[in-house]
Amino acid sequence: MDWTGSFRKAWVVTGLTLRYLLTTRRAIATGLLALVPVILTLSLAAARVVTFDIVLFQQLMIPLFLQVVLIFVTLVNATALIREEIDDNTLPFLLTRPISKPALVAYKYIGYLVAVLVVLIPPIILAYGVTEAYGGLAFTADLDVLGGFLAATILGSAAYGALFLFISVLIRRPLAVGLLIGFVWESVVDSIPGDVPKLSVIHYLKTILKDVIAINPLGQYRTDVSAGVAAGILVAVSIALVVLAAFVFQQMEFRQKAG
Amino acid sequence: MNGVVEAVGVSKWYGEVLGLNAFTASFGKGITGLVGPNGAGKSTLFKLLIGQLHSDQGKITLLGENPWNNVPLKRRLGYCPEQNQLYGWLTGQQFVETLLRLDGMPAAESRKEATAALKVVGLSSAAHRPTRGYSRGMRQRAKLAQALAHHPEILILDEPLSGADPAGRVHILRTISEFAKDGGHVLMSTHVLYEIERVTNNIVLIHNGKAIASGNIHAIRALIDTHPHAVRIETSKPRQLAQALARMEHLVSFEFPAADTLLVRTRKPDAFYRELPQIVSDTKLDVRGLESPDDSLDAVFRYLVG
Amino acid sequence: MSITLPTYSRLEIPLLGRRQRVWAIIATGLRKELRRPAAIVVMALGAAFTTITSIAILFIATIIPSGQAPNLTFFSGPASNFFVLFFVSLMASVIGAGLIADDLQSMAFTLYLSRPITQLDYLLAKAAILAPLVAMVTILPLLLAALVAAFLGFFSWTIALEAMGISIVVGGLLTLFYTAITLFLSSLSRRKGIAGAGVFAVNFGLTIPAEVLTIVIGNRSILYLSPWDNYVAVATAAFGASSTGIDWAVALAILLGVTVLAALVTYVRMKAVEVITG
Amino acid sequence: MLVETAGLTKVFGEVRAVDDLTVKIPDGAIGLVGPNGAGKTTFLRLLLSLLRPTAGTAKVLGRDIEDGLAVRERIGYMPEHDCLIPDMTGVGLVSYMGRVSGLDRDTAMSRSHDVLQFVGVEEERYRKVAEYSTGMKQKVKLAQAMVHDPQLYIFDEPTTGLDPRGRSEMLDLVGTIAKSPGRNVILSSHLLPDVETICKYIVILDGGHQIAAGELSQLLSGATDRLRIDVRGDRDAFARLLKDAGFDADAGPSGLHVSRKPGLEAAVFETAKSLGAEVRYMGKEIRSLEELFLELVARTEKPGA
Repeated sequence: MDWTGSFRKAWVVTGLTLRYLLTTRRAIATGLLALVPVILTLSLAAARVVTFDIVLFQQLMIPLFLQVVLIFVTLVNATALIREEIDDNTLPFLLTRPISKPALVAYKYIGYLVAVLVVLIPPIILAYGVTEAYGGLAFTADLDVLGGFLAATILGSAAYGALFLFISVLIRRPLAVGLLIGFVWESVVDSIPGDVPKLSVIHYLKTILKDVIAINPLGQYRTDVSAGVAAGILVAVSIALVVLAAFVFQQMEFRQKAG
Repeated sequence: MNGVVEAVGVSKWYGEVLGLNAFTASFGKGITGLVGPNGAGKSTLFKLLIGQLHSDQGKITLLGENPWNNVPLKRRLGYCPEQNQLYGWLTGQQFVETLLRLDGMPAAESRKEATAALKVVGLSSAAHRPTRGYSRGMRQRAKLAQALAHHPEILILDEPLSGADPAGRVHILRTISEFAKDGGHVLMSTHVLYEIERVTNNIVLIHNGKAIASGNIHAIRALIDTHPHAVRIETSKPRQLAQALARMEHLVSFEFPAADTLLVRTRKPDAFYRELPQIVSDTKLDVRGLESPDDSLDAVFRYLVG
Repeated sequence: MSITLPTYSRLEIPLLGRRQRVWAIIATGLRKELRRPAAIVVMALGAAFTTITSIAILFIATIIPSGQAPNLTFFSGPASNFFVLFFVSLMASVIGAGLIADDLQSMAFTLYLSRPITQLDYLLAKAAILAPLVAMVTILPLLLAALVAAFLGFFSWTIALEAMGISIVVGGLLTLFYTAITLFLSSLSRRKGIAGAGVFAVNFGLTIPAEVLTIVIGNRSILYLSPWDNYVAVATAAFGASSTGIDWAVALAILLGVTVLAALVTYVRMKAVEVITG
Repeated sequence: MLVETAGLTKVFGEVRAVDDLTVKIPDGAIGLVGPNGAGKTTFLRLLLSLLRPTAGTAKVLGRDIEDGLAVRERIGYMPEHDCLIPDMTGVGLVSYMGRVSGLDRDTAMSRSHDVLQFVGVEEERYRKVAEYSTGMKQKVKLAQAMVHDPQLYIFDEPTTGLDPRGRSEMLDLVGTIAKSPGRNVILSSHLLPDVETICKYIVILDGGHQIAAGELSQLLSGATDRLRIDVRGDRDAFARLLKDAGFDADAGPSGLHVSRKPGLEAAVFETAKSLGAEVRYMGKEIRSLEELFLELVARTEKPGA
């Protein structure tokens, strides 16, 4: 095994993916959406809202950031990785290089993860900073909240990304299915009784937030796993889905569009 | 089994649609031209060779190895797909450079090699423009550059000339010839027969997923020589000439489409051409022109494909 | 096989005008949508669901004793039916997202442009395809609810007819807004999936936080952010019900402003679209 | 005049795609040739009034291109790239395009069947375009350009991607249209033999300028009266013997090239007889459009262009 060679290739594919995701028009759309939390907190501050504090921050970020921004950004980026190259007929350029297909999937996934975190992390930190500054508190005052959200963002990006990547390798119209899962299933699943919520990503993200954060609007959230277990499950599921995607991709054949 | 490509009974189906059907052929060294109508199976063959498709039946090898999911083999081949899409957001230089680095080449070296490859294909002046603004001809050159840049042993080119302007065609063909002269192998497909005749003697005719003729162009010419020909002779005395030619046994018919033209149909063209100079110079008849619409690769293709 | 060439035939009649050309695009587009299984399912589900829930909301309002005789204000309930928001997003992404994006993807846009129509004709035709379909969840349920209520005698026909008139205006406003936004998103990318996801993102990315914030801090002016709440404000005002806390005139201005802006940007963008060929 | 331009200019950013172009193109079958980036497609799009010129004016069929609708009513355009709506049937698409051009429904349907018949799309016309082969798609593209019976046809690379049979069928169709009275054709192509087959008049563009224009026969008439002979056998010996007999023969890749002098033909057959060689072709050496083109373009080639 030639480690320096593999590392170099990983670097190139990751870089190429990053460049694609961050320098094309899609980056403007996802970036704008990711900025909505910051804009909201800024306008709350500007409007001198009395109740604007760290609890409000959480009440705002859970439905907005976790259930809309995170899903949209991961969906649009993760489905682009393989499916758009297939649609655009650019895949042959990569597939005729000495790099195995599973490695390609893995490196692209790493590129994706970096790209979405670049888009998602700064706004959440900024929004948090604005909240604390408005309350006249130190930046470190509610580090548990920030930590919880950062963990949820990172794990959520990993899990949603892996899920959407897998879907995009399996089917031709991944965005439609992704929309249904992301916006419909993930939002209604909480109101289903029994163990059904455990079949969603959002359940584990909320579990983490509930466990990590001291002042918490999720205090009453119904869950029977701890933050550590939830994080472990998300990581395991992400890895499993990426491996599955790589396996399917390895066996796939690529036919150009008729012509 | 020492050919560059060996295929024995290879079949590939897309559901019910035919890709290749018990395709058997062996391609030798140097440039090989693949000729066949649309949908004959040329692109399918190429995709099998670069390991993008898996054959349903039969055995295919490239440089002696099975190409399906064969990673090390990829270093030895360069592929130029038929489609014109590139990564529009990269410049030509970045495009070739990135792909070179995926071959495991260090950054500095790949920059140098990419610049060199773009120069070879004549794209230096546009190297630093985003490829989304490239014309079809420029895209062909960029694709060729990425196929060449890592100095592969074999180039697989799917319609490398389509969309290029006349100057571009000449340039691309010259590049391909030079690559082959330096010991490389080339497989290329094209629709424009007279252009493939300029660079190679080896061609394979594909039709309906099968190789219907392959080998030296002269062997294929021999095929031409055995199928009936019409020859148009321009002469001031067509009837006298017809009388003189009448002693050839293989002639089928004479026609006089114009006052100074004789149209002869023959079953054995090679014999006809061999005997003609003798007769003309013996009878001292004035023959001003001679042509046959059936004496071309185009014609043999039509004849074989029906 | 060789082909024989029939003779080149001439057209003997003059061409029809621009209106018929635009109509051809609309009619063909509508027919195409009405044959697509995905579109049919969404439309049927959407129309049925929103209509049934609207009627239900109206009945519940009349059954619960409020000390009021049935009047026009009762109709603000079905007009702010939350299912409308959901289905309007779904329809916009299933039907609307591909209207322009597909033409850009297949490059058929060039084909349209080579015909004797202008870019504006093209856009108007596309809008005219989408608008009636969107209206099936924005206007139709309100009309049907009023009709059913009048037949059952819950309202007098005068009130019902008046309600239907207002419904057409108010629902028309919402229809226009979503048509413009969807076409704008559809013209941005040749991948219709992204346009579809964009509709969802715009709707839920604005409406959810606005409503959450309003509940938490009690300042209702945040609702101006949400297109849906702007629409509800206009609708309740139009039916004469008590205000939702934001000024209907401002809300109307925001909705119309965004509609016009989206339409304008789409138009400018389509004028600039250049298909690269070489 | 089919097309008349005065100082027509189109600038994209820093690129002057069409640069102060003043041309007068007569009616008939016109070939438009030039290297990639010569501004052909931009020029055609200007004529279709799809682009607004940066400067200058142009008239197509006597109508100013400012009046886009009137111009496009009279033009049938067949773009180079794929442009068909994949989920429509062939006949559906063509009649639809007819209606968008202003035909009524019934006429559009009848015309659509006529033109599909003309281009040779038979039973396939009821299938979806997505399932068509390249050749079939090309034919539907041609049919949609014909449906409203325009006076001017603009063909942008109509034979790209076609196999030899498809190409000759397409050229037959284009040729038939070009020969119809009152119907004009502008054919833009890189395949110069195609242009030679169809067109009587050609315009050569390079760098947004017209570098040559005129009747094809006149442009090509510069060639000296030479004979090309395709010899099967010892070609070099053949050339040597002809030279010894006083003819200036030289052997090239496409055969022997000899200046015509009296007695040449007889000498050719004499030589063939003595060498036992075969004469496969003997005829006038036609200076091809390709040679002219390469020569002209090389002359105007700018460094770094």
